[in-house]
This record gives sequence, structure tokens and C-alpha cells, in this order.
Amino acid sequence: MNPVNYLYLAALLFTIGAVGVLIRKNAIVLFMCIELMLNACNLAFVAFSRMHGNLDGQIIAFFTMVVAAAEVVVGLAIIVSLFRTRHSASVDDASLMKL
Amino acid sequence: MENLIALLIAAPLLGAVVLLCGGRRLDRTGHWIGTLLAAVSFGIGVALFADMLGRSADDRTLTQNLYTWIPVEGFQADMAFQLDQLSMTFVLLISGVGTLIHVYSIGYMEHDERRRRFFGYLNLFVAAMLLLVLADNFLLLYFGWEGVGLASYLLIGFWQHKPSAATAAKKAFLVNRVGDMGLSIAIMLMFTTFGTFAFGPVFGAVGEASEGMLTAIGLMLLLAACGKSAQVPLQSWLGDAMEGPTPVSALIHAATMVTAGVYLIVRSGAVFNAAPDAQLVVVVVGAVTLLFGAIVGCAKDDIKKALAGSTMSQIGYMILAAGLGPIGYVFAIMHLVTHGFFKAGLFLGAGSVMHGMNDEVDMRKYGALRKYMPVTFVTFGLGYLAIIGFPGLSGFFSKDMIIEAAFAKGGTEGWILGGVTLLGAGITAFYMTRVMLLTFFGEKRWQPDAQGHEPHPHESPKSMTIPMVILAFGSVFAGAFFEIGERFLTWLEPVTGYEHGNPPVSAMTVTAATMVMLLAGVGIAWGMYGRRPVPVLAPRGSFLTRAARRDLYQDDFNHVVLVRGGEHLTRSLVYVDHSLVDGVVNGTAASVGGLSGRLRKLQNGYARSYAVSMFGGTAILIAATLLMRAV
Amino acid sequence: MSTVAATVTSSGEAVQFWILGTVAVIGALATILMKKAVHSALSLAGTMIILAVFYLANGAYFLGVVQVIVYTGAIMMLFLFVVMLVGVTAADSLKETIKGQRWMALLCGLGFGILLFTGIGHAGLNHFNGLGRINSGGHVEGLAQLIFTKYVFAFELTGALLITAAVGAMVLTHRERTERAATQRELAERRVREGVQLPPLPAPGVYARHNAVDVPGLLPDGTPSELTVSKTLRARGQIRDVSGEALDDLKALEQRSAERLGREEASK
Amino acid sequence: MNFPLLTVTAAVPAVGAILTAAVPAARRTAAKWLALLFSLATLALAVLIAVRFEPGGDRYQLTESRSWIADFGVRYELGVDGIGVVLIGLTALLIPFVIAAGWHDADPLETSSKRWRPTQGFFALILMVEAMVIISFEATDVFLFYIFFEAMLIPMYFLIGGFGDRAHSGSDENAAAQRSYAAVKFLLYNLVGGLIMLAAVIGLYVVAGNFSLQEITAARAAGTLDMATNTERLLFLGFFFAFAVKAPLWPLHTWLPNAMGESTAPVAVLITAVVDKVGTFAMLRFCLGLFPEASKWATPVILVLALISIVYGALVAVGQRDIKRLVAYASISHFGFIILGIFAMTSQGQSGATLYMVNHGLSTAALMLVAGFLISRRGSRLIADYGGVQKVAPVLAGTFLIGGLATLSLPGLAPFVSEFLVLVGTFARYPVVGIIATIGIVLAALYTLVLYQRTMTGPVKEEVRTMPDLRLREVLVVAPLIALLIGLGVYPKVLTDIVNPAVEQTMSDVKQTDPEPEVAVEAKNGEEAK
Repeated sequence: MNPVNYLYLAALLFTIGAVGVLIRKNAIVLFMCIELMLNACNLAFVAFSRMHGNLDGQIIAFFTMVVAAAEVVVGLAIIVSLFRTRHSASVDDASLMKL
Repeated sequence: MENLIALLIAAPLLGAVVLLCGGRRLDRTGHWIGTLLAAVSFGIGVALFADMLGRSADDRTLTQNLYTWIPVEGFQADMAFQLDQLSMTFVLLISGVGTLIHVYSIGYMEHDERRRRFFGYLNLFVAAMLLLVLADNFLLLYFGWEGVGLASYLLIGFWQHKPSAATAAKKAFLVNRVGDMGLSIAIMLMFTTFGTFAFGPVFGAVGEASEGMLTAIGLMLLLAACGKSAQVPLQSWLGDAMEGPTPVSALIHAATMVTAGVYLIVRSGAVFNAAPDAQLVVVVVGAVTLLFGAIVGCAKDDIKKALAGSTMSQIGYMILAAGLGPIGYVFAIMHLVTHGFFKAGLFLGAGSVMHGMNDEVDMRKYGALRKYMPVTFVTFGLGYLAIIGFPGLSGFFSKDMIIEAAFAKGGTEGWILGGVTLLGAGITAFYMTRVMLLTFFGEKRWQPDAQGHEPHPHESPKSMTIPMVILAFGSVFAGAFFEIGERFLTWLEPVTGYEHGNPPVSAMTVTAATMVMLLAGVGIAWGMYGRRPVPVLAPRGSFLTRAARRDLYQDDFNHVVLVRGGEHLTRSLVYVDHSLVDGVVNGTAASVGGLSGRLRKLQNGYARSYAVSMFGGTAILIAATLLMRAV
Repeated sequence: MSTVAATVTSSGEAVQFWILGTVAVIGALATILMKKAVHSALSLAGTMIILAVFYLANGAYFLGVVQVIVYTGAIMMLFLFVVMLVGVTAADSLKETIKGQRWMALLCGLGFGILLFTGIGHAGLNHFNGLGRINSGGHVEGLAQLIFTKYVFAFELTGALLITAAVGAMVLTHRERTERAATQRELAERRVREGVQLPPLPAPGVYARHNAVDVPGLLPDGTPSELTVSKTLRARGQIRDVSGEALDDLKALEQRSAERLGREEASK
Repeated sequence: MNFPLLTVTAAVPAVGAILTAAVPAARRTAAKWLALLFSLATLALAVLIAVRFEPGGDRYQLTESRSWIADFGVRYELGVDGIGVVLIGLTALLIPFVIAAGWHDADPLETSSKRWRPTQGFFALILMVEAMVIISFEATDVFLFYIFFEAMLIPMYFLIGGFGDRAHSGSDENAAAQRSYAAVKFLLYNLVGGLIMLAAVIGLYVVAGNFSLQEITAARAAGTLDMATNTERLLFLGFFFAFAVKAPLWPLHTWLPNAMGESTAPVAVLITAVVDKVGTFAMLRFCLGLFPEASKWATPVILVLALISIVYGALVAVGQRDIKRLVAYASISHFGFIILGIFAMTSQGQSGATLYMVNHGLSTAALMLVAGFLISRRGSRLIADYGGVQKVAPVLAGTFLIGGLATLSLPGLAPFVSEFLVLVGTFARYPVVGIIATIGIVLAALYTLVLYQRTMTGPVKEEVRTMPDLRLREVLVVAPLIALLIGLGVYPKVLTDIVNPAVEQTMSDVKQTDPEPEVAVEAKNGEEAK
């Protein structure tokens, strides 16, 4: 087997995640889909790291995790405060952006 | 001596500045300041004249270069003056008659609360007119040219509270502007042809320029002259200009400013001499105006307007003479000077009559005034005799010379022009006799004015009669003085040149013919107005009379073609600007607004919907990148 | 694991890839298709653990461990906390409300996926270096060396980011009480003033047959009153409607009593 | 490094703007005096520039150059030629008058709140505009110029939209709507122009590799920088469009009547006498300097548009019923003359155009400010609401007439010199164009005198019977302007000496020489013989 297959898998997971972001209304699930996309990227980085024979890919994946963690913390905090005021976790309820 | 030239202009200019900026505290002394400064200018003029007489005929030109007015690469306009015999003649006329009319105005404007300002304007006029005749290049002449136009505007509209005066002032300025267009185009043509527009260099290089160009320059100068001197087709403003106070009519619209056109043509004689076609047009314009003014003068009942028609006609004589070339230049100027005397005198007389008659201007409401205003009657009568060319008076000599010169032009042209001038002399005699008879003879036809005051005719104060006497003196003797020993001819010849021409008939014959025409004119007028009583209300009259009363319908023509047409044009342009030019802009804005209104619906506010767009956009971008790399 | 470039991995890894990869994709699909958030979270956790295994297979040992501990262990649990807070039983409606959204999403996803696949396919990545040579000096040491030399600034920055995120989360969720809490008396007075609900709200539970707070009290006609349930539960839609049950109970009771009475009548 | 005079001149009003804006609400009068003080200080510096400038010296003097955005070759480069010097002078000169004339225009209404500070804002914005205009005249870096050319719109937008004329015919809401329409129109027009110019600026960088006006001009003149014909033409059009909007040239003019009509008289002066001059100035400096060949290529079309502006502007002015809109259309006509002079490509035309910018600034300022005084007295902008004013307010009427006479270019007043130079310069190369343009002088007389006749003469209208004459402050505003108009009319040499060398340089940029006269006349006059 060629490690390129890992890349195909990563692409598949990424696409699934992206579609999930687009079709789900629950903000929490939406976040999970984003995490899925990030993980797919990490997988690609790790595969690249192996292909190129250096560790930089893994370092990037490492940073991605940190950033993802930070993002989740803030994002979930937003969801919680949103839920408190609106009693809903649906992103469609927050549609005040239109004129 | 040449350093005095600038002072000639500076004195009245100072007067204008002081009087106009001085404010109310000068109200009581203003008229004296104005008169004094005009007199100072006259004094300097006389001193320069005396100095000039002391030098030989070839060495009489003085120049003074103050500074370069507009220095731009290749375009050098100097603030420089040139005083030669021609300018000298004008300087004396302007400052002399000007001073007299200042004196006259002291009395005439006594009861006007804005007298100080009137004198300021008069001083401004004198300064501008002197600048006009003293300039040594066409651009500076243009400066003076417009300066007198401004003064004329201010003075015609002096009684601005009267809408008719304000309109007349505006009309005068606008018609003059059309003429000014001609002057500026002439200057531009000179600049492109000769690279300069100073008198000396231009006239010196005339021989090298093409005749077509010179004809163009000549015609443009003529257009300017037509505007300023009220010649057909730009004559319409002069009659209305009589709305101004009478001293203004005397000084500006009879003696000096309106003759500026004659000055311009005589001054540019070198150009016209080399452009016979332009000269022909000048002569035609002069001849047409001569008859036009005379006919209009016959029909007017308003004394000032009758005199205005006369002025137009007399200037027609001068323009005609100037168009004859070296045969006529000297006589044009000579008639200009004598006309300055007698026409100013006539206007002052008319002013004096109006002064005594509650400002009534309709001659049909005068009559029998000779007993009540003896001085006015005598001075006016002398002016009358001078203008119709009574033998021995100034008009006789100067007009006779022009008629002779017209015949001397030679050929059919000469006969036609001679005939026209003779006919003009006859009509002049007719309308002036009419004025004289209606005003001073016959029975009283006085009417109370609008407020019901009966007129009490009385002689005017000394300040008014003395200038009239002096002018009458001039009208009687100036012609003879100029003519005896051909003094005037000798004086001006070095500047304007002179040739005798070849008259087909002898001078005596011409004089005799003139006399016949004169007697005929006087006789007809006596028949119509002297022998039988004059109705107070004007009879309907023949078609010609009605046409002449309406200035031969030229104002109606202007009104229909220019005023109405112009109004329609501006109104439609305002509409175009608002609806079309602005409409395109606003239409674009509205359609963009409409489009974005529709596009706005895409902005439904759902973040997920935006996310799809982003995602799709990213996909397209990646596809584009890949495709580019593939290609 | 060889130290030179190779084109093929061991067949054991291939078997592992195909089996676990399938599971991972199923997990991912389950994540986006499950109705309840808690199920999504669990599916995602499964996918992540499989990914951790793949990391290990790719020689990223440290990352694999971190993936299990940090991601699956910490972050996913955080998700679960929030899911519980918001309401574990609340199910999402999978009905799409925005017109054309789902089709557009699928179309874009499909197109994007095809693009990625063709891109990877065209990249021509036929051989790979492997990590043997790099990992020879110790895997974690190698990572550490890179992090603390080449990437030290990025590392510091991510640290700062984490702290900021932590502070941010506190700011967002913490609510300072800005006014004095109303006393019982004041609350009572307000109630009277507003005149909406003078007595205390009715208690939940039906005739004390249930002691759960999510069961609404019944009105005399047997219909449930939502007033009796806490606002939070109402918002989550977690009211357990037992009215039917209660009526059934009542019916059964009456029947039983009727039977007994009937028997008593019969026995008479 | 010498004393950075140019930077300081632009910085002084900017600092003044900040300080004025910071004055507390209650100290309104202090803010006015502060603004006036700073504008006078700027004037003093502008005079210093004129003194330090040597007409015969280098093309650009008092230069400053600092690196700014090194990656894109953008430099902070300042320098003035003769044209810049006189226009800086004009700007610095007019602003004190604008401030003094607008002394009470931005006083808050009785009813507005105590903390409301419109006065401070008004004067701060005026000073801000001054700073930006001055630096636009100084910038010799295309990018630097572009930034301030655009940034000027921001304070102008607020001046037009925020401080309208209190004299209006309709209700307050209607007036506010008109005002915001005018402000938005001004902004959009100029933004579109600026946007197209931005594209051209970037294009210029791509072609030339830097933004330095001096370097590019020199390279163009020396032939070391070749541009493809079409590239040059496109870039030229990009620049010209922006300047033509600003100038404004027919048919891009319709924002000006709205903007001038709805704003207060001092702001209207600011628009037409100061800000618009940046457009014509930039045509002369950037269009001709950077794209000489394309300028010559576009000349016929531009001349026709300028002619249309002249005649059309004047005719539409005649048909106006609103005093301020009339002056606006008159300005459009005058801008036609300026553009005509620039693109006639003769030294008379270009010197005339430069003088015209100055003189038009002075004459319009005089006319518009007096018109503003008039309007503030009667509270109406409609010509029909006036009549017989000269009887009750002779000084006002007199100054109004002088302003009008300057507008119609009466000899003896400054605009005549410039207008005649433009006409002569145009005529020398394009006789027909020159003759048609002369029609403009007749039409100018028409609209000016009609305006004067309808407002000032005739019987006194009941509403104007109690109208007071000019107050001391107002006389102090108008009198120096009139003195300058007369002074520059009889002695324009002070300006031409500074301007001529710069015009010669521009003429050599576009490789044009004046047409020779048909007949060479020797020793035209003493001045040249020396």
C-alpha cells in the first residue's frame, strides 16, 4: 500500500466534515464537524511528514491541535452564552446579519 | 514731459477711488473733488499740448512705458502710453468737455442723494476713456475700452431703482460685449500674425501680412467699433441708454465714448488701408447707420431719443469718412471734435429743458419755451445751427468736408456715398428743425406730471448755463478755426496720412447741393411743425413713421430672435442638464441600487448559507489554480 | 521500517488501513448524520481514536498519544459537557429550512472532494522517505529540538493564544451580578404589582405520583400545565408528558374499583 | 537636511485642526480664533515659501524626500514648482477668509444640547481640507498625491452633508434630504474618479517601476522610459478622468451645483476655489508630465469638452433661479477655460490657465461670500426673492457687483488677464476653438448682469427693506479680496514671474513650442530686447 492512501482518507474526511458544517444547524455538531476537518488536516500533515522524511509536518499538526483546543474553548463558551440568552443552540436562530 | 502722461489718467482715477471708497463723509465735497481732478487732467493735457506745439511735426509723439503688464513667453503687453496728435486731440476733447460736464452736473444732480457716487463714476469714465486713447497697444486699449463700457453701464443704470434704467444699462453692456468679442479676436489675430499687438510694430509690419488676414482683422475691429459707436447692427443700445442722467448722455453717449469706434478705425488706419474689402464694409456700415439714425431721429418724440438718433447718424458720418481711408481720416476726426461740441451742447440744453419741465422728455408737451429759458434757447439754437451745417458754423465745415470726401472716393461708389451723405444732411436738417420747433416755438402744450405738479419752466442755475455757453462757443467757432489755413489737416496729417482724392465735382458744387438739401429739410419741417399746431398725442402716422418710432423694428427683431430664442435655449438646456446629464447619473445610481436590492436577497442572514458560498468559492478557486497549472 | 525511499508499506499496515479507514469514514458520516448531539460526539470520538492509530502507524508516536489524551480525552469530553448542559436528550430536527442549502452543500462537497482527489492523484507522490533516519536520534527529542529552536516563536504564540482563549471563555461565560439580588419580599411585591401570577407557581408532579421535576402537574381536566415545570427544561423541550399515562392510571383505578365493587355487589 | 518648510506648511493646519477639534464645547469662540490663527500661520508659511522660491532656479525646489513604503518604491517626496507655489499661496490665502466668512455658520442652534460641538468640527474640518490640499500641491510622488487627493473627500463630505445652508426653501427634513443627496453625490462622483485613477496609478507603477514624478518625467523626456502607445493612453485616461470629475468638466459636472447649492457659502468657496483646483493643477502636472504623447492624442476631444463646458455652463447659469447654483454653473464655465488653456499647449494658454486658477479662486470667493452674506440676511437662495438691494445695502451691492465684474473678466480685474491669455494661447494653435470660446465672455456678462439686475436693482422689495448693510467683519473679508483682484489685474507680473519658468518646463515635457507668428516683427518691445 502507498501512504498516499492516507491523503485520500484525509480528503474524504475533510469533505465529510465540510458538508457537515453546511447541513447541520446545531452549533455543537457544527463544531464537531470543524474538529473533524482539522483532524483530517492533521492526518494529511502526518502523512506528509512521513513522505518527506522530516518532522515539520508533525510540528504543524501539533500546533493545529493547540489552536483547535483554543478554538473549542472559546467556541463552546460562545455556544453556552448564546444558549443562555436564546435558549437554542441552532445557528439559524442567530440570523440578525441580514438587513 | 512724457512722465506726465500717466498723470492724465491718474488724476481722475484717484478721484474715482476717493469718491467711491470715501463713504458718506464726502457727500458734501465730493462733487468739487471730482470736478477739480477732471480739471487737473485737462490742465495737464493743455500743458502737454503746448509742449507738443513747440516741437516739429515729426517729433511730436511722446511715449511712456510704465512696466510690463502681462509678461508671458512671447506675449508681452506693456502698460505703456503713446501721446501723438491723434491722442492729443482726444485728450483735450475728453478732459475739456468732461470738465465742463462735471461742472454742469453739480447743478443738474444737486438734489440727488447719490451725487457723490455719480461724480465717482464720471471720474472713472474720464480715466478709462483717457486710457483708451493713450494706450500704445491694443490690449491696453481694450482695457480702456471695457473701462468706459463699465462706466457707461454704471451711469446708464445710475437710477437703478427704475427697472427700465437697469435693463437699459444691462443691454448696453451686453451689446458692447458682442463688439468686444470682435476686439479680442482682432487682438488674437494680430498676435498670431505679428506676434505682437503694440501699435508701432503692427502698423509697421502690415505690408508683410496677407490681405485676407488684414481684412479679417479689419472686420473684427469694425465689429468692435460697431458695438461701441452704436453702428448697425449693434446700434440698439444707444436709444435705451438715454435712461441715464442727461450729463451722462452728453458726455458718454454723444461727445466721447460713442466716438471711440471712430478712434479705433482711424488709429488702425494702416490695417484698413491695406484691406480695401474691410474698408468697403466700414463705409457701408457708416452709410447705413447714417440713414438709419437720421430716420429714427425724425420720428422720436422723446427729446433725448431724437438726439440719440442724431448721434447715431452723425457717427455714421464719421465711420463713413474713416472708411474712405486717408481721404477721410482727418475729416472723421474733425467732425468728431465739432460734433463733440455741438452735440454735448444740445444734450446739455435738453437737460436744462428737462430740468425746468419736471423731467418731462416728450417734446409734444413742450412748446414756446424760448421766452422762459433764454440762455438755453440761444445755446441750443447755436448747437442746432451747427449740426445742420449752417454756413460758417462748425458743422458746416466738418460735414461739408466729409461729403466732399465721399464724392472724392470716385466712381459709382463715390456717387452713391456722396448721395447718401447729402440725403443725410437733408434729413438732419429736418429732424433737428423739428426738435427746435417742438421745444422752443409754437404754443404751450405743457401737461402736469404724474404727481399733478404744473411745470414752471425756469432758467437753469449758472453752473449749468456756463458750460452750455462755452460749448456753444465751441460749436460756433471750432469749425472755422480748424478749417482756416487747414490747421486741423496739418496737425493730424503726420499721424493719419492724407490724400486729396479726385472729386468728380467741384467743392463749390457740393456746398451748393448741401445748402439745397439743408433748405429743403428745414422747409419741410417748418411746413409740418411750424405752420400748424402740434397735437399733444402723437398721431398714428404713416407706416414709415411707426417703424421709425420703433427704431425700425430692430428691437423687436432682437427680442424675438435673441431674447426669446435665448430664453428657450437656456430653459431647454437647464432641462437637459437636470433630466439628461443628471438623469444618466441618477439612472445609473438607481439601477445599481435596484440590482443590489435583488442581490441583497442572497444575504439571508444564515451563516450556513454564507458558508456554502465560501466553500463553493474556494472550490472554484482551487479548480482555477489547478487548471492554470495544467495549462 | 526502512531508512531509504520506498513506494510500498508493509501489508499489515495495509490491512489495518483498509479496516480502520472504513470505520473512520463510517464514524465521520455518523457524526454528521446522527440526530442527537451526544451520538455525534461519540462517533467523532471513535473516528479520532482511529486517527490516533494512524498517527502511530505513520511514525508520529508522540502525536498519536497526544491525540488520544488531549483530543479524545479532553476536548471531546468538553464537548460532552456542553452537550449535557444544553440538553442531552434534545434531538436536532434534520429538516432543512434554507431553500436549496442541502443540495448546494452536497454539490459543493462533491465537487470539492473530486478536486482534492484529482489533485492528490496528479501530485505523483509515488515514493516516500519514511521517518527512520529522523527518528533515529529519538522521536520526542527530535520534536522537542524543532519546537524549541525553529518553531520557538510559533510555540510561544500558541501558548499566548491558549491563555487568551481561556480568559476569553471565562469572560464570555462568567456573568457578574451587577445588582443586589431581590429579596423574597420584593419578589412578592412585584408579583402583586404585575398581577400575572399571584400565588406561587404550581409544583410539578401529578398527585405526588411522580417526584421528577420534568413531569408537569395536571390540571383538573387532566391536561398538563407547563407552568409547573422549570423554565430551563421547558426551553430544552424536555417535559415528560405523562398526562396520557395519568389518565390511563385513573381509568385502570376506576376499573379496578368497579371490579371490586362489582364483586362486592355480586357477593352481596 | 534643510528645514522641512513644505512639510511644516502642510502640518500646521493639520495640527490646528486637531487642536480646534479638541476645544471644549462651551469655548466656541476660542475655537474660531484658534482656527483663524492657524490659518494665518499657514498663510505666513506660504508667503515664506514664495519668498524662498527662486523663479529662475531648479524646477522643483524646497524638496524633501524620505523613504516611506520601500517595497513599492513609494516615497514621501515633496517639492514645489512655480505653479505649486502660487496655488499653495491661493489656498493659504483663501482659508482665513473662508473661516472669517463662516464665523457664525456653524453656531449650534439654541435648542441643541450643551455638549454638541458643531462649531469646533466645522473649523477643524476646514483646516483639515487645507492641510490635504496643500500637501497635494506639494507632492511629487504620484502615490502620495493620490492618497491626499482621495482623503480630501472625507472632510469635504462632512462639510457638505453636515453643515448645510440654513437658507432653504422647503422644510427642514427636505433640506436635510437635499443636503445628504448633495454630499453623497459629491462623494460618489469623486470616488469613482479616484477608483479609476487608482487603477492607473498601479498601472503606472507596473510600467515605470516607481512613483516618483520627477524620475518618470525626466525619463519620459529623455526617452529612456518607453510606454506602448495604448498603455500610455489608457493610463492617461485613468488619471484624466479623476481630474475631470474633480475639475469638473462637462459632462461630469452635475455634482458641483448640488454641492455648492446645499453647502454654506464658505464651504462652497472651499469646494470650487480650493479643492477643485487640485483637479486642474493635477492635469497640468501629472497628465502632461507623465503622458505627453497621450495628452496630445486626447487634446481634440478635451478641447471640445472644454468648449462645451464654457458655453453650456454659461447658458445653464443664465437659466438658474438659485443664486448659488448660478455661481456653480458659472464656475463650470470657468473651469472650461482653465482646461482649454492647459490643453492648448501654448505657453500663453498654460500660464493663463495657472493664473486663471488663482484668479477664479479670488473672484468666485468674492462673489460667493458676498452672495452668502446676502442669503444669510434674507434667508432665501432664490433670485426672485430679491430686488432693489442696492438701495438699502449699497456696500453689499457694490461688492457684489465687483465680484460679478471679476467673474465676467472685466479688464483691470485679475480674471481678465488670465482669461485673455487662455484665449490668445488657444487661438494661436486652434483659431476656431479660440473664437468659439470668446462667446463665453458675452455669456458671462449675460448671467452676471442678469443676476445683478434681478437682485440688486429695481424697486425695493418689501422683504429686503430692513436688510442691514455689510458688517465690519464682512467688509474685512471682502475688501482684501477685492484689493487683490484689482492688484493682480493691473500688476500680474508678481505671479507670472513665478509661473512662467514652470510653464516652460511643462511645455518642454510635452515637447511643444509656441506657434510662430506669420510675420516676424523685430524688437517687439524693450522688455524683450533687454
